[in-house]
Amino acid sequence: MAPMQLKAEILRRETLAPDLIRLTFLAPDLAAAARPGQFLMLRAGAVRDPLLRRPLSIHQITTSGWVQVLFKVVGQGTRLLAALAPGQTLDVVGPLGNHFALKSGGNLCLIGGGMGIAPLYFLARELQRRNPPERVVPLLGARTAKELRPLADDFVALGLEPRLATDDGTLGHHGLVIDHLSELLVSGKPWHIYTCGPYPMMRAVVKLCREQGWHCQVSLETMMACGISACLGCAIPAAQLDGPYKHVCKDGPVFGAEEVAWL
Amino acid sequence: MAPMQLKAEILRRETLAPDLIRLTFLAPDLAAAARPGQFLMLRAGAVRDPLLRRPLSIHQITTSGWVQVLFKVVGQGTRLLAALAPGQTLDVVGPLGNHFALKSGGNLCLIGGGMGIAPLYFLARELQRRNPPERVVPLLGARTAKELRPLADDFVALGLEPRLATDDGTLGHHGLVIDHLSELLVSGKPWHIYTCGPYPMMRAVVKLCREQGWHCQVSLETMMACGISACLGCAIPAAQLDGPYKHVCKDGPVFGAEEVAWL
Amino acid sequence: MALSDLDLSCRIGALTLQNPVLTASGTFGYGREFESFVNLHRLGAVVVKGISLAPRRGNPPPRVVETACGMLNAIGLENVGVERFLAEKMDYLRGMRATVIVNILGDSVEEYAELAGLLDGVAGIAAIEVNISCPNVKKGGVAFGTDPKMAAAVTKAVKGATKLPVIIKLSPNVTDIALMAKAVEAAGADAVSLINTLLGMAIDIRSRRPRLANVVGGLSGPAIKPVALRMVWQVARAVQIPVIGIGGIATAEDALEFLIAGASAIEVGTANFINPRACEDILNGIGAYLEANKMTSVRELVGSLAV
Amino acid sequence: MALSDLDLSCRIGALTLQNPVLTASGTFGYGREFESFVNLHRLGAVVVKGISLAPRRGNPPPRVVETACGMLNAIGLENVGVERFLAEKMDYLRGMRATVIVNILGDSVEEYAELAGLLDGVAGIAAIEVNISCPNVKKGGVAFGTDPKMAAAVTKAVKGATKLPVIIKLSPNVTDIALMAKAVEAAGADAVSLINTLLGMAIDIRSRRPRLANVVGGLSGPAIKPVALRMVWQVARAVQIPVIGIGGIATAEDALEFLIAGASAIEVGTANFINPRACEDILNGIGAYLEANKMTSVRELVGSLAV
Ligand SMILES: Cc1cc2nc3c(=O)[nH]c(=O)nc-3n(C[C@H](O)[C@H](O)[C@H](O)COP(=O)(O)OP(=O)(O)OC[C@H]3O[C@@H](n4cnc5c(N)ncnc54)[C@H](O)[C@@H]3O)c2cc1C
Ligand SMILES: Cc1cc2nc3c(=O)[nH]c(=O)nc-3n(C[C@H](O)[C@H](O)[C@H](O)COP(=O)(O)OP(=O)(O)OC[C@H]3O[C@@H](n4cnc5c(N)ncnc54)[C@H](O)[C@@H]3O)c2cc1C
Ligand SMILES: Cc1cc2nc3c(=O)[nH]c(=O)nc-3n(C[C@H](O)[C@H](O)[C@H](O)COP(=O)(O)O)c2cc1C
Ligand SMILES: Cc1cc2nc3c(=O)[nH]c(=O)nc-3n(C[C@H](O)[C@H](O)[C@H](O)COP(=O)(O)O)c2cc1C
Ligand code: FES
Ligand code: FES
Repeated sequence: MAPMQLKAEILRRETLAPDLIRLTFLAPDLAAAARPGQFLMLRAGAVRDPLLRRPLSIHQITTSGWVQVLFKVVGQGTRLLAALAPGQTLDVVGPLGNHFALKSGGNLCLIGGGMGIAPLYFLARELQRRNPPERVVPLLGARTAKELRPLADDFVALGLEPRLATDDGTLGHHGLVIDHLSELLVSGKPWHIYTCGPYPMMRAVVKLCREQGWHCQVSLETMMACGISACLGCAIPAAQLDGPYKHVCKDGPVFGAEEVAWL
Repeated sequence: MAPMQLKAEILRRETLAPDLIRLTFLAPDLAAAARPGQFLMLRAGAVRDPLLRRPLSIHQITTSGWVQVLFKVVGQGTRLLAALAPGQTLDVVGPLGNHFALKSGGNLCLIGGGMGIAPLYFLARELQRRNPPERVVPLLGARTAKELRPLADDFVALGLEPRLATDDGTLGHHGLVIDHLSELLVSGKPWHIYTCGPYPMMRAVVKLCREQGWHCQVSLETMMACGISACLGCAIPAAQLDGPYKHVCKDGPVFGAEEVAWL
Repeated sequence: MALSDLDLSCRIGALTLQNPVLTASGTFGYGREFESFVNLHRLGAVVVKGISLAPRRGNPPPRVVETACGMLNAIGLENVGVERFLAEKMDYLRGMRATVIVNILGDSVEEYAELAGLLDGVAGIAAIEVNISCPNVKKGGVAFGTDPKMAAAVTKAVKGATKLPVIIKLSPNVTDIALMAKAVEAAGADAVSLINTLLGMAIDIRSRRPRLANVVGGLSGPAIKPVALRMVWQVARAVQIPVIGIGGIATAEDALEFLIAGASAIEVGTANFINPRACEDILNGIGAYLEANKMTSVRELVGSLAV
Repeated sequence: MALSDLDLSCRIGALTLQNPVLTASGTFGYGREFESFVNLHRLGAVVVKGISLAPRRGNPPPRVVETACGMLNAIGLENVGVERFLAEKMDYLRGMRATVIVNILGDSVEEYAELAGLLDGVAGIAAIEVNISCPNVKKGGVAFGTDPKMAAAVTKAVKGATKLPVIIKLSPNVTDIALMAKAVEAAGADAVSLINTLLGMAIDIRSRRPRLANVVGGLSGPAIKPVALRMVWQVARAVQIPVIGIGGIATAEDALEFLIAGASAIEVGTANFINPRACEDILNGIGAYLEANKMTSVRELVGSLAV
């Protein structure tokens, strides 16, 4: 599906936690085309500073043409996006990039850390349609309960049973989300892993998957100037280190763990 | 009075007409120090584009420490100022520049065009305290009634009787505010003129004053980078064309008409 | 007056472009990347990503960083190489009836000439733009574009190897850009385009490391427009050949400034990243300005600055 | 650790400054303009507006125009002249216990030397900063700062006329700024400061006239920071004398980038217009960074870039 450039009306702005924002906007064509794992390049308005669009994953779409993004306010770009009120317009380019391969059957595990959870919700919904809920296991981690609870609740509402972890122990396991992986190991079953989150988390997940021979799809982030494969700025080293670079906005953001280098 | 740099809380934002905004903010020290004709250098927040502060005249102050500016939204700087909501903070440097000399006695006429009316209101109030109302005659012009009426009403509320003119004839005289000057001429009295507005208007006023031998104080605008006499960007030619330039932010914004060149 | 009644055409050597809005090399991929945003055949020309003899993998990441109203890039001239470019990219562009200008780069005068020779006579290629902001490997890595003699040598070699119009793309990182322009004009260039990026740098104060793996990179975007415009004005007054203006052009107003300063055409770079439709928006805006100012040809505007 | 426990001092030739935060010439008046915003005695130094032998009235207006994250100025070096400067401005600065660096400019090598001589031995003047971005009237108006020989000649002449430390302020409008720095170092400069403004231009598309009466002007502000930082890094690696970093510094983070790149001190320019308290804010921010990173001296930071 070719990406489009459009002005979408903001329908809702929710502050899920301090600096954790969910924007809902109307973009039926985009909603119809979007697949889990894809992302958008967004701009709040015609400001020249910050200059570039900001990449955000597609968090959710509805059949009524609503699209959602979920993001943390970390700098000026996300601050301007967070300031958009219902009725204002959002400048959107997308859907961009490839998407998660949707498995039917097997044991599926979604491992999300922090804002990496954003694309996993869309993925979880699509997987849940194709698989019995007990076969779709989300492991979700964040810094603190305030951040994690609203996200976790959405997964529960899908009929899934997320295992939770927080850095400060205020919700779920006190520690890292990957600590939950031992449960998967114990099950003795082969798992298909989907993961998105901080690089160290994903690297640990990938290491375990390699040891266990599990298939693993990772969604990567990098600095992006264009998102549309024009600038070549989003290069990352491929598994074969002296080969050509991979480009996250075109070859990704979803990669098979074995395609890219883990440094 | 040395200028200060402060963050002031916005108390009120009024949209007097489309793109005509009046902001009220709390700045007791500033209010105590301000004199009619002085201006402020304002910034809505820590954006880098537009880079510079925006100069706006002091429109009104109250004994309770409120300060008002009145401005037209013409570009990005004023757009950002217009977007400030009550409770937010305004970044202020001021009061800056010299001020109108306040006359007690004589026949005083205030001639304002467009946003040039903004500083004249503060001036009118101070003059009205020192002089019988019938000796303070405001001539006010703007493009259209929508813009002029709210400003004119304020002068009426002071107990003055402004003569009005609009370019489109929707309020007062259909034509230029300076057409009202013939009334002053007819009176046969000597007048002391205060004027602020578009350059062609002020030039015409100054020409008449020179012919009649009336004293005239003009408030000038120019591009300003600093407003605090540091950049030397606000130069304008002095009456003596080959002499040193005048600097609007320091030598002005109020000048005796005879001090500056009228080109 | 409809846009179609306006004469927007401009001449670059023997080549006539239907309008003065081109894409800047390295910001528009090989054209196809923009197929869902822009009608490629409506553009003055598509200037493709810089092509070298052999494919290049470019610099390690991070390659881009945002700066105040601009960005730094150190892509390192990653490209598919001339062979794959001709085999894989040209068919599509021909099919779209795009006017194609191929931007080339090399490590030596000989490489530039060889590349130009390989492109000569290829159907659908309208002109060659020569990026001389590259290091001359044989001369200790000094950029061709910073030395009038080396720039002239590249120009001569390329002109000798092709019948296509040759545009020399000048580097702004020089003391006297008009001198550079005159040198390549004397060496036979059909046109000059400028500016390439300004050399810049950014540091991460937490890690105390450069933000770009390559340490330095090229600054582009609105931040550099004033410098670009000044250089275009200086060059337009110094040479007789057409000048193509580049640098921070994001709106029709920006483009008009360059035309008024003396550019016969302009290239849109970084703005494509932010508004993928930028080129067409700018084209429409130029048309609207001409109409509003009762001009029938864009050439009335070129160099019309009243100083 | 209190700010007072940190060693923020830096050396510029024989001169020790209490901290590395200076004001950039032309953006801080003669100091007094900022008396209600900044404690002048807290600054590393106040570099005053450029002074010439005779007073100058400067360029006609308009003199400034805003650009993307920057501004262009063509003040034209308006100043009161050295005589009035010494008679009217120095008393106040001495009274404030400010460390004063006088920025000088001239039309010829001789003028620079004469000025330096007049400042030599004046109480309260700590150093001279030489603005060489001025046209050499005797050499057809080429800027001193674009030619290593002319720059060296000015440096020698100034050094010969004063015992004060001499800082040469470099122009960025050159191909190789490290070469310029080496030339003035060899000629005896005690330090270099950079960058002065980048030459730029803006056009009003309605009137089709330049936005500055002088047509071209100097670009300053955040827009130029990446270029300035790159040049400071290049120069710091090329010379042994201290480097003072200038260009787009608006926050402590910006200043830290320059220090890490190799600047011993920095000057704050355009930012003073926007935040008149900028110098003190930056000074406080540098202190906080040193504390947070458990450094006791700012010199641990200077040139600490890991490339
Ligand atoms: C494909 C993709 C999908 C993403 N999805 C989400 C999401 O769903 N929710 C979410 O909260 N965040 C997501 N991010 C990260 C998000 O793009 C950044 O947080 C955002 O761009 C920061 O912009 P800023 O102006 O607020 O911060 P800045 O002031 O620009 O920077 C703050 C921090 O964010 C990093 N950053 C800045 N720009 C980018 C960029 N263009 N790409 C990557 N990192 C950047 C910087 O390195 C810095 O550390 C995604 C990133 C990518 C590449
Ligand atoms: C001393 C003084 C007092 C002023 N008082 C008022 C007032 O009370 N009410 C009011 O509405 N306006 C006033 N102005 C004008 C006001 O400063 C400008 O309208 C405003 O700065 C425009 O900013 P912008 O970003 O919205 O527009 P921009 O996009 O910057 O420009 C729009 C137009 O405004 C002009 N302009 C931009 N910046 C300045 C500047 N710094 N100084 C002067 N003109 C500028 C430009 O030439 C342009 O034509 C005053 C100007 C001065 C110098
Ligand atoms: C990501 C990126 C890649 C670029 N690659 C090339 C290139 O391959 N060849 C070239 O001549 N110029 C290249 N440029 C320079 C642009 O063509 C243009 O000259 C410069 O960016 C200034 O224009 P702008 O400010 O509109 O982007 C590149 C610029 C960017 C931002
Ligand atoms: C309005 C203005 C006037 C200036 N005047 C001088 C001057 O007289 N002498 C000088 O050496 N530099 C002068 N400069 C250059 C600054 O000192 C500084 O080098 C430049 O602005 C870059 O720093 P910035 O981006 O922090 O402003 C001036 C700059 C501005 C903006
Ligand atoms: S972000 Fe530009 S090519 Fe991927
Ligand atoms: S505006 Fe800077 S000196 Fe007047």
